Amino acid sequence: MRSQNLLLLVIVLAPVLGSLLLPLTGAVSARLRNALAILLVLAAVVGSALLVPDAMAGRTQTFRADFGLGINFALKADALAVFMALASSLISAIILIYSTGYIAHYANQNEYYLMVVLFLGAMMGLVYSANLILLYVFWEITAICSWRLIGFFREPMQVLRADKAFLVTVFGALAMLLGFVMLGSQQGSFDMPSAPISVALPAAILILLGILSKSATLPFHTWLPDAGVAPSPVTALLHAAVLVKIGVYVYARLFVVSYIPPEGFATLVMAVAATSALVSAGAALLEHDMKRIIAYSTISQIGFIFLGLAAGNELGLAGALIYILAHGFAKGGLFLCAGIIEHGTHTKDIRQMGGLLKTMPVTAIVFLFCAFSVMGVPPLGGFFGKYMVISAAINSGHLVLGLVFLLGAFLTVLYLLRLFNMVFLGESRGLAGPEGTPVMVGSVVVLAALALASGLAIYWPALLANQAASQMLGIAR
Amino acid sequence: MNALDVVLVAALVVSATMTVMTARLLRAVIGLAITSAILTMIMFRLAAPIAGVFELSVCAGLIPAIFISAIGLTRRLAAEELPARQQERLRRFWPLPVLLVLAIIVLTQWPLPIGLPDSQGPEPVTDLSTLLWNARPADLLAQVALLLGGAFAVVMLVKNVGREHE
Amino acid sequence: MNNPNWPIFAIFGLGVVLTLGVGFYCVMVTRNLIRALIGLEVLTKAVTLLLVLCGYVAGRMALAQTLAITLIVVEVAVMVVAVSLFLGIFRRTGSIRSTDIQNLKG
Amino acid sequence: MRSLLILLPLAGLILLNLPGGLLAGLALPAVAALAIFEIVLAVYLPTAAFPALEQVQQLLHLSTPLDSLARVLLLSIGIVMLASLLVLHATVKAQRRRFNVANVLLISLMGMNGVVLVHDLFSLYVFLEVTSVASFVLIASSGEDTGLEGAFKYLVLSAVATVLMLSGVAMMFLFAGSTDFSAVAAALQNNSGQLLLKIAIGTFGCGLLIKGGLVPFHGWLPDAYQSAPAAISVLLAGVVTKVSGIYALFRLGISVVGLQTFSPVLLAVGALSMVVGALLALRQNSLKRLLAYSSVSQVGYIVLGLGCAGMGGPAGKLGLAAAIFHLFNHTIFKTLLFVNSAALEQRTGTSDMSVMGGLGSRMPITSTSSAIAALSIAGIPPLSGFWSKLLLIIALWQAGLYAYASLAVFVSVLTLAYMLTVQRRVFFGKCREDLLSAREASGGIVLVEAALALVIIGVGVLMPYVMNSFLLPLKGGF
Amino acid sequence: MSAIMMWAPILIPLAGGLLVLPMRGKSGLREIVALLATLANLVVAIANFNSVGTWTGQWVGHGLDIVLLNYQFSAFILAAAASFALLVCLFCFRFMREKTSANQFFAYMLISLAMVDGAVLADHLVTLLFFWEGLLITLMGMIAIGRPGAFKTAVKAFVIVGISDLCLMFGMAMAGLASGTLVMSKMHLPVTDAFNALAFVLMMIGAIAKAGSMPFHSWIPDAAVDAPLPFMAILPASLEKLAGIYLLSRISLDLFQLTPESWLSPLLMIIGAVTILLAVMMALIQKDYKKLLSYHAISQVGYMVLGIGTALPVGIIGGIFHMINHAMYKSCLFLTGGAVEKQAGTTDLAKLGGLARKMPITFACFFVAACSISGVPPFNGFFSKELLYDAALDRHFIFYIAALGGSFLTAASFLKLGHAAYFGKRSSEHDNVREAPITMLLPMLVIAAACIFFGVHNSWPLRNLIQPVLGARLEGHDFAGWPHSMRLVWLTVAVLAGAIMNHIAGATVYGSGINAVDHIHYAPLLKPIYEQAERRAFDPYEIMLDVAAFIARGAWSVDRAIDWVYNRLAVGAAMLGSTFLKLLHTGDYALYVAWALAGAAIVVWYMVS
Repeated sequence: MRSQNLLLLVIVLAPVLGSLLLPLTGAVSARLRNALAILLVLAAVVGSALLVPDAMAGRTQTFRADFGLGINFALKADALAVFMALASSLISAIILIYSTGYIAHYANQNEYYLMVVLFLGAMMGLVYSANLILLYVFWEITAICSWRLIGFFREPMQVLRADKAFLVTVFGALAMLLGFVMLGSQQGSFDMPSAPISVALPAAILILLGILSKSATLPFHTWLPDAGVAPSPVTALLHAAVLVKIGVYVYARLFVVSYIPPEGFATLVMAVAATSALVSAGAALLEHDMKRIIAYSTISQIGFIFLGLAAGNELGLAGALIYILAHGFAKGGLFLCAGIIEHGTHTKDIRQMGGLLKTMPVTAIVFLFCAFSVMGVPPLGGFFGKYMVISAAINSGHLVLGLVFLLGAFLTVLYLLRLFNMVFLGESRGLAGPEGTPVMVGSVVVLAALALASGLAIYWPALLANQAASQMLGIAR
Repeated sequence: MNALDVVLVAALVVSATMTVMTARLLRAVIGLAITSAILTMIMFRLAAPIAGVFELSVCAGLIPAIFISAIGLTRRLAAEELPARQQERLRRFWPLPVLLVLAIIVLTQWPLPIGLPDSQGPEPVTDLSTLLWNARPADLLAQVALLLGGAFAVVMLVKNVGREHE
Repeated sequence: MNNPNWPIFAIFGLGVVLTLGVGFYCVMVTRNLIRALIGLEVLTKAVTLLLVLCGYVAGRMALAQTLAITLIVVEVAVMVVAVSLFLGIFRRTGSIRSTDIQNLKG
Repeated sequence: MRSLLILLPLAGLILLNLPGGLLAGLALPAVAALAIFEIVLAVYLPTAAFPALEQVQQLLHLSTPLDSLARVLLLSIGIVMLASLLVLHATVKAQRRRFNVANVLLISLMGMNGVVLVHDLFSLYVFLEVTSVASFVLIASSGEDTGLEGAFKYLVLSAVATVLMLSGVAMMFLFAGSTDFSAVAAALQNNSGQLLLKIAIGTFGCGLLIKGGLVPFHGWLPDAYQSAPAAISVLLAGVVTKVSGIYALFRLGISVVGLQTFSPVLLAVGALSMVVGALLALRQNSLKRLLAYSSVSQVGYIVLGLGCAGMGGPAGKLGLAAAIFHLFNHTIFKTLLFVNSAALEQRTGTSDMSVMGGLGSRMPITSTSSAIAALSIAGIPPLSGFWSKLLLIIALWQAGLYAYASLAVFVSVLTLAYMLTVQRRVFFGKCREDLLSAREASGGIVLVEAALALVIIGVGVLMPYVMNSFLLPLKGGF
Repeated sequence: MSAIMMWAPILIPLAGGLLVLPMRGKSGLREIVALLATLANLVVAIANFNSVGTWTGQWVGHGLDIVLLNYQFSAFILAAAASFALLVCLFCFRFMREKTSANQFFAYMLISLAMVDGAVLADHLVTLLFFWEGLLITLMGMIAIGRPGAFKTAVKAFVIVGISDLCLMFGMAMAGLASGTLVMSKMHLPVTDAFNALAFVLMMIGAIAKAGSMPFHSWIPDAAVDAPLPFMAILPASLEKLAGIYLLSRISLDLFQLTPESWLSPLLMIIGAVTILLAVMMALIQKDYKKLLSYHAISQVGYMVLGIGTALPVGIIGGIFHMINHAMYKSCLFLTGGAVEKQAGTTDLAKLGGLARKMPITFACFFVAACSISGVPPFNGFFSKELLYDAALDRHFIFYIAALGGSFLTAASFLKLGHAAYFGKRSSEHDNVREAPITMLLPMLVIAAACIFFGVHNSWPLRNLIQPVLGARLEGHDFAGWPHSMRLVWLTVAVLAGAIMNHIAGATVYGSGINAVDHIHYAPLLKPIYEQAERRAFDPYEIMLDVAAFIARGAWSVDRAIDWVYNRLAVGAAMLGSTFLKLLHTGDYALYVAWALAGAAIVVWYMVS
């Protein structure tokens, strides 16, 4: 077995198993625990980064152990997986570092770190998984983690929201599981096929339900804004970097790489995504809760990612991947900024805020830059993603849907600037929190810098994304 | 069809009906004993004398005794409630004879396709004690356990409860 | 119906069915716990009869008697427990009505 | 060896009650020793290799006396008995009652072992009755009026079940001339069209469904579970109903009747139980009652798997494997949940969830283990419950029972919903003011909780090995 | 042409901007750096002037490359942009001295310049879009550093321009699909079919919004008040006009073949005509120096759009010529406004007066520029307007009348402005007002001179800079020199004379220059409309926000309805089922026995049948 294959195993198992050590470590020393948590996540980052050369060369690493009934422990690292793993683990690492500042004053920290690292580990497992059931297992582990994390503050409303998120996503996941079972019965194994095979409409729809629920897309989206009651690093992790991307990743993994969806399926997905993008953008424009606005924004942006994936051409796939990356940085930054603001002002209601530009200048600038990226303003990364997915939609002949997304993009500009306006500009309404701790501010600055870098240095991520896109479509380079 | 059989069955059913319908609990228990006695006769008729003896001694003797003592412990209440409940019980139980008659009519007039097995040859073991002791030891052990269970029930539910009250 | 024992099976079988009916009716209808237990006893009678009858028809009287004796013993044990429970209920609630043991519901 | 399982409890019972009470102090250790013996025996009994599910195929003519199904049950009985004892030790302090309960536990143990081991319909009935009688006494052992009420209802329904079963036994006896499983099975095959035999199968099956507490035969079950003392509800929910209802049903289907004859009934009853139980569990204030309805629902899954097994073919085998697997899993996590409830009862004095809240911070191990059990019961991977449900769904799907498969999938959402309700109302949240002084439950209970939680995680995570050793023999059919 | 020279116009200002950005405090270094950067940029622009070259670089893949093309048109725009940047920089040398945010201003200005240079050099739509939208951030930044509260205006500007840029993006993607390439010099699309027409319209929105045409204009007057004044001179007055009209010309001439027959041509012309009239009507009634100018910055765009919209060579030439002319006189006008603001401390016309004596050079520059914008011969504006009149009349006389009416009002409003600011009664506060410093005067003078030069010697810019843009489409015409049609010239002169008479009459009646147009302001029909307009009732931005709010409310109700399904319906249904089942469990064992027997009966019945 080549070392790369073992590396794959390490990337997945280090955070998953290591996370279980964290509560024990926490009993000894909080500092040690934090360090170990960051180390574990960094292991995933570095490990995935080490896989990049192979992925770029078009080589696919695999690790598998057969267990019968077609339920196998099979990992596979192609360019898509590596890209996704790298993006999500990198963002998670930054969020985790931020957490050390944010979470330091709350109870249940052991559980927090356990869940976050386990979450990331499950994400790694999901990304590299090459077996439907294995994927499902990791999928649900993330659901468990997000359930505990959303209810972290333990207030009744938060726990209720956590339950809601859990139930909705599990509902979708179970539908997906049924779809998997149908696929498994069809192909005799739960391994993802190496060459794409066609899938029947019922199975495709069922799997789509799961994907939509996880990605918080209409009509399964309302858990996501509700989950804004979670600690900000968690919302950043869930909404921005990792959780909601699981859905789009699985869409790419299943319906682009492994299976050929039935005729018209892609159009259906696009239509759903368009509705989702528009409805959530509109809702974001009326919402008063800062984190809910950003959450709605996430729902809306996920629609764009789906647009790129469903367009199905190389441009769209690469665009969606770049979008995932850029949106992860930017939205992560936005949520963490929201966290700093919430930390400072102890409210999330933007009607009570105003004039925070004076007391939180760095946060304001970072917020603005991240918002720019989400809006798609160059030179930030979001620009390329947005152009590519819209262009791909037009190229695939979905002009009208593209126009709907254009409207969604308008609204994006409006609600993000409205948010900025209400929070940072105007007269202060008596709430003037201080800037966050250096670790927190540093983290958001890093995220903003990454958002900027993902645009300025688009060449390198684009290389990997393009490799992934062509590999997904089976085009030899 | 043997007339004796019909009489026995009729006696059994009537006795059972009277048992459940009679007003006083004490009479019901006596009815139960009578039912058991009739059953004993049926067992004799069906060539099961030993089981019949058990039925007579245990079901016509022991169980009514248990019931009577229980009723004795609750007699005061039963007597008080009797007149008030009589009307209600009548309302509850009057359909029973009607239903029984209906059932008899239906079951006798509507021949069910019931098949019986052919004769299966002689019984391999006919000695009752061999059967009881050698072929079914587990049942015996279980019976012991059951009786002990009954004893513990009395100890835990009757004796202890009384003690707690004192 | 070719079996020579058919008439016997038919008449006693009818008796079993009717007795079972009586017992079930009693258990379901009565509000008096003792009477319910008496109903259960009637049911047991019917089942004992059925067992013996089946043994008779099958020509397995020894085994049938063995089973019947065991059944009677079991019956006694169950009734002892039942009466103990009944007494317990009576002592705790002062009632022998089934309507008074409906605290567990929903 | 296996006769020891019946003899030893009885011997213990007699020794403990020797005049003078010489050995009375050893009651609890004695039961514990027997339980451990049973676990050891179940795992290491040398007559057949443990991962012998291929024998399921041969079960219709039952060449070996102890198949893996029985073994799984013995293992469950041992584990749950041990858990129940530890809970008993923690919750009942009065020496006399402890002694009495331990004695009745021995009776119950003997009864259950008998049910698992016998190969005779009438003996099965007798041992079922032993188990039931012990259960009545145990449920009422607290002397509370609710306990008496629950026990009495159980007794009435159980008596009805007995009547139904005995009627069936009698009619089978009529045709077989014996009550031995193999003889009855042969008679059933030779007289397949007989009305009386069909009625016999129906009534016997219904009797077992009452004992197993499946909808609509379940009326007694929530009352009995709710009213039983903590240690007893652990035992009841963990094994008693499983052994006396579900195992006997398995046995009837596999060894005697042939599952295919009544698999539609099992499917319908299983599905009904699943849905009704889950719905009823949604709105309960009593944790134990909720768990009882949850039991109804989960037993529905098991019976659904059994029904699927009746469809025959490779899917049927998978379904049977899934049902057995779920039976075991359910034993473990339902026991754990009831132990959690016992822990709560120990510290709050009630199982009423409306007076609890936020105990997670006070009782971390109870809370964590309860969350694990809850997620497992809802079929969330990577815990054990997921795998058995997954296998069940795959089996149902492959057997062409699409509607049942979908139903099984979506009842999981309801399951998760009520389990999350428990988590929310009891553990997850801010601690109530009046509960701030609550502590973690006593050592024995915590030990049980931790051990069972580890079993759940272990079976879930090490599923590959469980699959290799336990389920792979069926792979040929996949 | 070397890659370095190709990139220099982008990189030099960018580097300068990034260098200046951290220079806080009041050191003079940043001004010097900025000046040097703009100077270097101008040098490069001139050096590149006659060279043609391309540069292609791998970028995102999928044909999304960086392609730069330096050719005659872009070189011309680059040079113009570089000149204005240098002059404004020079002006700011003193003007921004005391401002603490000057480092940001210079940085943003330089980066803006870099972005404009990049957009103009780009020969690939995505490259263009990258630089084009990059301008957004600096635009926002430059407005934001104005007076307190300017950030809101910055947001408004950002929203308007950002949304139009999204339209541009969408149009580009469509055009890319239609032509199969994103390289601009390879695109030649007819606008006959609906798809291409939509693409054209969307790209046009991006272009004219950048230029500041209606209905994308409303941030400009706000910015005039809130933003630092040189911002107005550099961005809305010059760089954005250059870029916007450059792109409009490119899409009309190269990317799409806009023909007079196409329905898009009248569309553009209508936009132009409406912009001219409405904006100048608003300009007429303004009482603030900068705000008045800002409305003219909108109004004049109308001429350019109108000209290019005619799709006739004379119109296009006129439009581009007007673009460069407008950039000159409007930046000059803003600079005079800046000088006045700096020296007199206010731009409120009611407080100003009689500055001609105090600031004669400023006034002279103002005079030249005002004559230019009013189209007084022989200043440059006259010549470009004459070309436009010619083209408009060629298409339809209604456009001509609109354009001429615009000229009348323009002249009237500048008479009012000049009268109110530089003549009339002198306010005592302004006794110690002195002429602006030389670094401020110099740019104004240079531009004023250029205005005269471009007018008197219009053949140089037309023949060297503008007519080559059209290339073959010029069909051998030469528009240099005196206008062809004397009839139109006389009409123009008559209109100007009318404007002067109107002003004299108004000033006599109302007694002051500032009120000279009150008879129009308070005319029976116009008065309520003006009042509404002052309350921003017609602000497209506000209307768009209302529309967005309407959409948002719809979306919100959909969202809430879906949430209701989860929170109420699903939960409620489950609870209802649960409650119903709970009611069935009465606790009566007899009932349970009945269920069990019923179940058994069903099962037995099933088994038997």
